[in-house]
Amino acid sequence: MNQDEFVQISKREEVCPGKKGKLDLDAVRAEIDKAAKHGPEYWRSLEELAGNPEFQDALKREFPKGASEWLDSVSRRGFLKVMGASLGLAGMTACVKLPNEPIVPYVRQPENVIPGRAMYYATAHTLGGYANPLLVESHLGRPTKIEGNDKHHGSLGGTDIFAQASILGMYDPDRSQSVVSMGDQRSYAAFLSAIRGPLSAQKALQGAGIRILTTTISSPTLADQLRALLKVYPQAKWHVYEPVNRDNVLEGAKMAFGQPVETRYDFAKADVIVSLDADFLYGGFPGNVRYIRDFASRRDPDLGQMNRLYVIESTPSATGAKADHRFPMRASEIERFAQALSSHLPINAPTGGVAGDNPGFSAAIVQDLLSHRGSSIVIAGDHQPASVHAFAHAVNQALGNVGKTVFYTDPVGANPVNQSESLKDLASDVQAGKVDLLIILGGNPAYDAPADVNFAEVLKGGKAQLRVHYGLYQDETAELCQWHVNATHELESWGDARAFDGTVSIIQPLIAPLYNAKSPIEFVSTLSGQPDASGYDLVRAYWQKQHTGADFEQFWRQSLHDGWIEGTTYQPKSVAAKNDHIGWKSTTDTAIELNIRRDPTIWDGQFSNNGWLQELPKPMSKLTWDNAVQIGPKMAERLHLASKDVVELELNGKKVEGAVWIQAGHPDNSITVTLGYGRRGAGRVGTGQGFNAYELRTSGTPWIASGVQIRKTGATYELASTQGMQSMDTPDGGHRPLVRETSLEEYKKEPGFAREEEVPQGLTLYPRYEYEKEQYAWGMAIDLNRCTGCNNCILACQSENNIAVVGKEQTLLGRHMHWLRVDAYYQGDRDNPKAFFQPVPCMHCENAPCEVVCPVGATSHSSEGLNDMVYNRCVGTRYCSNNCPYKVRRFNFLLFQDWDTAQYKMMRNPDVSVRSRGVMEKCSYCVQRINEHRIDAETASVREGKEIGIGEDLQSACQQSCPAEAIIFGNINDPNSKVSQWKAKARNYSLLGELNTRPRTTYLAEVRNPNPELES
Amino acid sequence: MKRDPIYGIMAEFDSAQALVDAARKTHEAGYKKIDAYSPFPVEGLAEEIGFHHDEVPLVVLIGGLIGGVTGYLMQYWMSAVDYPLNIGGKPPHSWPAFIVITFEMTILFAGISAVLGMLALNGLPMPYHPVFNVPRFAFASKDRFFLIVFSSDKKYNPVETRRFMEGLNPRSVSEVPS
Amino acid sequence: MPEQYKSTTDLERAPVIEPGHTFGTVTEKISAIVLTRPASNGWFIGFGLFFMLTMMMLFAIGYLFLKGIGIWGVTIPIGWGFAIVNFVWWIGIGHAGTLISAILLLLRQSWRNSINRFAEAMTLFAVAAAGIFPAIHVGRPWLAYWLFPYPNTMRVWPQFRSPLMWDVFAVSTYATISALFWFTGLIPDFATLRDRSEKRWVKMVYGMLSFGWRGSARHWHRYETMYLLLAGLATPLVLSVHTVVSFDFAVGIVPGWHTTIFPPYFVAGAIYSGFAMVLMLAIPIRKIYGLEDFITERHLQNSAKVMLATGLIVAYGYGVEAFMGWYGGDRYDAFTLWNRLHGPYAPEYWALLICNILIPQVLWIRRLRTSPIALFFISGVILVGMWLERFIIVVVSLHRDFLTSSWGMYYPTRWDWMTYIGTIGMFLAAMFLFLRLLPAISIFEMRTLLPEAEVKE
Amino acid sequence: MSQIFHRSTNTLSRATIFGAVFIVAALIWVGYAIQGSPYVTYAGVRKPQPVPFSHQHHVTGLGIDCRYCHTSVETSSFAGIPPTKTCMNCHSQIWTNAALLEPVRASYRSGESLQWTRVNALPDFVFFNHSIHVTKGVGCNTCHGPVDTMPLMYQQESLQMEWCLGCHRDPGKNLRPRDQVFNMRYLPPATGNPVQVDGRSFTDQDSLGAYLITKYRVRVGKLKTSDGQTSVGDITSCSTCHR
Repeated sequence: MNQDEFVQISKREEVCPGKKGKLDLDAVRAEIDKAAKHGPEYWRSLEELAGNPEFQDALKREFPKGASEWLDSVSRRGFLKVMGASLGLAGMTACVKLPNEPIVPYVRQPENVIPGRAMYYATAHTLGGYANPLLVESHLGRPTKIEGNDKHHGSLGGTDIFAQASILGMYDPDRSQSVVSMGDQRSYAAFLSAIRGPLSAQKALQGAGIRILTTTISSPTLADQLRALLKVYPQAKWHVYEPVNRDNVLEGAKMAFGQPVETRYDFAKADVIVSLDADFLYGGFPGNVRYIRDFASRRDPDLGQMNRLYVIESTPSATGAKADHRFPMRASEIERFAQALSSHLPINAPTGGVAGDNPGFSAAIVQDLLSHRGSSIVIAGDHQPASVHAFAHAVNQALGNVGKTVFYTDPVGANPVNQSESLKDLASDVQAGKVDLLIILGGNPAYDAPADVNFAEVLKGGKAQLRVHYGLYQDETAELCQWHVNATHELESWGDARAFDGTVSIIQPLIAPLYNAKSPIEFVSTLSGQPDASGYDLVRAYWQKQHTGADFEQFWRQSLHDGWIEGTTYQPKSVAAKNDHIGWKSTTDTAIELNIRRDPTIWDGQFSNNGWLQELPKPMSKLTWDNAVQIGPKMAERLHLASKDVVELELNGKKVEGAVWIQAGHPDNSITVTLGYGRRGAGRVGTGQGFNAYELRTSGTPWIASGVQIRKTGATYELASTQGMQSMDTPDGGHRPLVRETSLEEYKKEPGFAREEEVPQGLTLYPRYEYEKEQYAWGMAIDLNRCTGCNNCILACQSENNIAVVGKEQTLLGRHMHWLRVDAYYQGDRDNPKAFFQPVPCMHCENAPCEVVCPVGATSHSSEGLNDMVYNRCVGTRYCSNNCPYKVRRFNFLLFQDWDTAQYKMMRNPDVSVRSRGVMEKCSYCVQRINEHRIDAETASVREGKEIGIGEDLQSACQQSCPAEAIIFGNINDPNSKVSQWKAKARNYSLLGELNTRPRTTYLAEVRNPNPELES
Repeated sequence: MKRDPIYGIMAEFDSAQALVDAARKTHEAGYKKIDAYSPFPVEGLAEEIGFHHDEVPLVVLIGGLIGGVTGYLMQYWMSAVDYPLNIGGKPPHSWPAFIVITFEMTILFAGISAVLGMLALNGLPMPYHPVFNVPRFAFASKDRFFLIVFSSDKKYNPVETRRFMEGLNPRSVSEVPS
Repeated sequence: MPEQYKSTTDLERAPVIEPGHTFGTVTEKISAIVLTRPASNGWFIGFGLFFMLTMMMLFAIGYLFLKGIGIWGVTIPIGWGFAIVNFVWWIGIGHAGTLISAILLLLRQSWRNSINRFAEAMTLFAVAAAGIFPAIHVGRPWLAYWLFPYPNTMRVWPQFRSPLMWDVFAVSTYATISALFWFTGLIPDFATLRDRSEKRWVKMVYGMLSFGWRGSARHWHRYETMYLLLAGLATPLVLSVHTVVSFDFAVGIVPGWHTTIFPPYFVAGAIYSGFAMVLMLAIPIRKIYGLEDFITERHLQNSAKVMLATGLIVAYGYGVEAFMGWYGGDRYDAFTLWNRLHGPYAPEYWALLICNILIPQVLWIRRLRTSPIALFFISGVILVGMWLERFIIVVVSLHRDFLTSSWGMYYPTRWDWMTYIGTIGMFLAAMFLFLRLLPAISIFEMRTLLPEAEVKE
Repeated sequence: MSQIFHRSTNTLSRATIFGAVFIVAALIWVGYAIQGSPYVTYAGVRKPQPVPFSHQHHVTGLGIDCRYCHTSVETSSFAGIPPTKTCMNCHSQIWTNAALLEPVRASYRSGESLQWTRVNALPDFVFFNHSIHVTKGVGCNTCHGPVDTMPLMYQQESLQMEWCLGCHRDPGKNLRPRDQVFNMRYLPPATGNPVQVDGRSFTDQDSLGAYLITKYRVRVGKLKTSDGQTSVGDITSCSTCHR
């Protein structure tokens, strides 16, 4: 986006969509009715309706639908709807009479709103308290797409899947739409009067009976409010709990430094990285977006020195896949491994009598670390015990990394307590009847509390007289509270939050709340007796207090405009690690261990009603819609288990059943399950998917439990993986060089190793098109070395191109619709294979096999070499897909798009057709973006009378979202464009080039940097 | 114009051989406007009544040529002239790809013109025809063979001709009212 | 046609028509089936059953239009499933008719005269059954007419480089020509029926259909020229149709499709299955309607021989495919071969080899060649085999192509089966009607086989 | 055997066969005609509007420029429909209590939008951009017709694909100097009516079009093969309008 849009942003609150033109509600209703009746003709005209506060009333009627509907597309609509839909299909053809289409202008058009043009606003999304700085694309007040804030050093343009998918969460029709008490809808006023009494009663008791349970909070404003509240009620307590918490990190820091500190890394400066079960290259890890960028910047064999990554891990992860050396190891043994290392490293840590065994490779690692003092990082995973973290701190200090690659700052969380302890205390207080008023501010403890705490029972017990739940959904916890107050989504509310490095971002609304709701800040302020204060005023007021300098207005606009507040970044503090305090607890335990992990796509369950994330393939297994019992191949063989066998897991009395997934590279004698599934109250998408691993989780062993028993039930359960086969070796013993890889030395010797001999031009009866004579020829290059399989590109594409979610049944049949997929391949020893990621969009072949076979010319080449797909010409023979060697074409076998739900209509990108039943679709290289940039460039050049070309600021959605900068798109006719430079590299190769398809999308082969000492 | 009340004189035979011989005799006797009817194609019968070549092959040839040319030009105009699209890097005028349809169109047109040509030249359909007035003619489609001399023949004379035909020892001779 | 005439006296081979028949008997016997003989209960039961199946097909198609192609088993990567398999299978069957009437006519194989009529009818109905599938298998069937070049306000035209377009033209041409061929063949027999029938309205119907045919020598002359030319045109046509169908695959780049051997061995396969279907129909018909005099052992024998020959060509096709897969050294073709032999669909492939290559070899034995029962069952086996062949080509090639990451499996749904079985029902129901309403054997051509038809110059 | 049919059946039956050919041809033609007819395209159809707004009065009578109401026509894909405020700018002064304008005032009072019926509507899969056309010298009335003489707005052209292609294949015939784009009275150059651009004067559209195509960088290039065949040009590529 260009500068003047930023100027607009700086006048943000005046264009707050909530204040935008109002529409006649009946008109809106009429719109929706028509839209529902007539299908697609209308949805784009909704653009004129967007941002209208009354819209919500119209939305209510769409809801709720049966939970099954989303999952089974065949039965999702009744007869009439289907007819309506096919009418819609008719709308996709030119040969039908267009019905009259209403057009609804503003009454008073806000200044600097240009209908038909997108605007971008800076805001943030929080996960586990950590802010993820964003820019949100908005069409007339409808947020439609989420991108990283390229000016923010915590993002640099990239972002993570959870932030991107949050837009679907915002439009989720299953969100709680009103205050609810004992099952009936109530007004917020009713809630206020209901709570006034208890609060005043507590005044006298100094709030001794008040307990507030929040999730991890980094919002300065909110924290300030809560502290203020605690001043009013000194005896009240503020508890914090989130299932995916960083207690171990905190304890580790305390163990090492005696105080809670946040650890920050600079991977750009690290030559050697040793990860002890830390998945720092995947969404959710604090700072992962920036870390991926820094890490990737050191993976280019042609630029400077490549870094070397050792990963010692239990559950195979995206980080492990990128490792130069990956050592599978049961999570519970990693502590002992660290212990073993410590005796070889210059730290006087107590070795605590290591039970000897000291894997051969450790020596090499130690050597590598020692020879990279000050330029290495040892990083420990969140679920590793405190001692491992303490060990990491000790090593980093001993190697002089602190201050160079490792930094310590104040904790980002406003209330850094041990969360499982905190929840336990709360539970016991309730049981002891000490709690009169329990306010649960976000979170879903009734579902995700540890099994031994069993918070659901605690709530059911009714010992806490008045229970209030504030949240986005009427979930399992809401059911057990007398009052549920519906929350605003972050995209609807004012707020603030800290990024991993402490930098504060102001969260600003992109749209007025769809359903009348309060933001957390507004909610808390009602508790402290100001029910009418607006979130905007509260946040602004807080920062006015903080701001010392003059001209607050300027400062405020600047902060909103940039997306962060200058000078809030935490400065590194110098702390000394007390090595001798490392309290090793390592045991030699040979029982089967159970690893409990956050889910790579739906996290702890808070995203389980998000169709995009449910259908997003998990990075390593490519599973969708389910969690699974992951075990290693060895173990599967020993227990005679195959994927999809249902097994029963038993851990101290608790039992759950789940389907087995055999995960290559998973250590033996170890099981991994992920959290977030088996929800009862998620909504129509998430309810009933998978099994609930919280059943097995205790506060004592939240991540790694020992002594789990596994029993085969004899039943089987379908698991929907989007990838056919995860090996490049075919069953007949052949090998297909799809991902090409070599080691750094080999690469130095033979840079062109990946280039298969090009098929000569002349091998055809036909003359060839001279694209080089055009001004532009679009092409893409993907650097497999940089790609960390973070899945961002998939979601970016889904959001940009209005790609439908199809549900589990359809995914099982292989009908998922992702235009861009990330294939994961495993090579070599199944117990410790090399893993590769390969993003596969449409290759836009110059000799496109798909085009030749289309009988109606629905797919053809543009003069700039785009492989255009014209949905409205497609009759759906599917011949093109059959003839596509890359299988990147997707077909609407059924009516996958939701033509009816008003929320989804608002969410869609108005620049991309919404495809309907029976048409083929595929990656278009984001042609809508190309056209937009072209039109701007051309109008500019005509007006200014000089040639102005399309610059590098034209980015495809996948490229834009990629934190690793692994995808480059641009004009290959311009020798100076980045994509041309990449394609000129020696390791550039075409996938299946031998077919002479002449793909425009090419790959940069993977080069790894193994330790020569370990190569043998 | 007023029609002659008698359409012709018809003799009935009960074998193909008899018909052929009779036809030859009649034709040699100088009757030119005659015709013979049989329940199946009798070899050489047409020649005996002085009918040697038909024009069906010519019609088929022309039809086929038209079909082929139309087929190719249609494809050329649609893909290379009216809206030339770049299909998978193949040029607008990809002649090798156009051959199949050209061939099929040739066959189609040729076949249709063969049938229509035959019908037209035979003057079919003609559900009404004077010969059907003869009751015995119903057997012309089973196992009887007929020879007719049309009243429009120059040499035709109701009495003479009838006597002549009886001389061919047919099964029966009858006048065909028109 | 003296040589055929001789052949009837030749004791070595069975005659094409049993001795003792006259023009009259031939005419009566055949036209009686249509005119006088009452329809048996068996006919009604059979027709009723197959009519129900047709209705089932229509129901399946209706539901398909309502919900979309997704109710079938097709998916990515297997974009084509039963629909195309059945299409190719039916089209193949639809080859025998024209082949018998046209090619055998040119080769002066007069024994064809007694079976060409219903072979042609069978062709028509088979092509009709085949034609259903391309129309309904597209994602938006209500737009299928876009495959025809017609003037439109979009100013866009079909894409003639696509084999599917070639198909459209080939199949519709084939349907038209075979229909004409069949109908013109019927004209003289309509005249016979017109003259034999009692009821006036029946007379009128047949009268109209006969175009007022009166058997004039001139007409016969032109008629025979036309018939011969049509045969001459139909011969390259019938060969081209399955060639073009094979292009649908041969032009694609999918390993297992991209093969130059396809055209010949598709054509051979078509004739193979076509004759199998002819026998499966002829054997019961001659029994039920007592036409053993006209459809004699000779016909069964010859058909069996044709099947044996084409079967061997097909076998050769498989051989070459396998050999090239191995010898060509292309890693994808090599894998396709492996996958057929050992992959998840290996049972189907082995079954195909047994049905199409192994079992038909028994036709070397003369006794089996002449035994109707044996032939009936062998034909059945061949029809199954040929269906499997198309299944292997379409599905098994697609389900594992270039990128291992996008391999998949294909599972037909009940809707696939209902549609398929439905078309068989429709085909047989049409045959039943045909037997009752039209002469199942060409009467006038049978007459020419009788000794009396002979004239000396 | 007696005659089954009357003499006339002969002529009748032949006529039927012969006629069938023409009947089929006629059917195709009718279908095509209906597709292009106003019944389908709405060309020339006046649609019901909440207020009988007269472009003739406002443009010709009062001489208001298009851009006064359609503000974003030069900067956005969407030309823009005036907010009620724009109407009230004047109508708060004049015709303040004309019954006709009550809906407008009501909207302004209540803050509820007027709901117009779109006149020039395209299907959702067609992406038209006003700014680029206006910038490259396509006049408003080239597509919208003589709006200045329309008491009630209607759609001038068919807006069907063949119509769009007509210009995209040969833009020259519709281009005019940029300063004339919003001139409703603009007349194409002719002898006696020269059009001035950059001091040069043109007396025929061909030369003017040719000149403007280069001046305004209209992309009419065709993609060539090495043997000189041409395929679709830049602005007739599918993705120009379909995404």
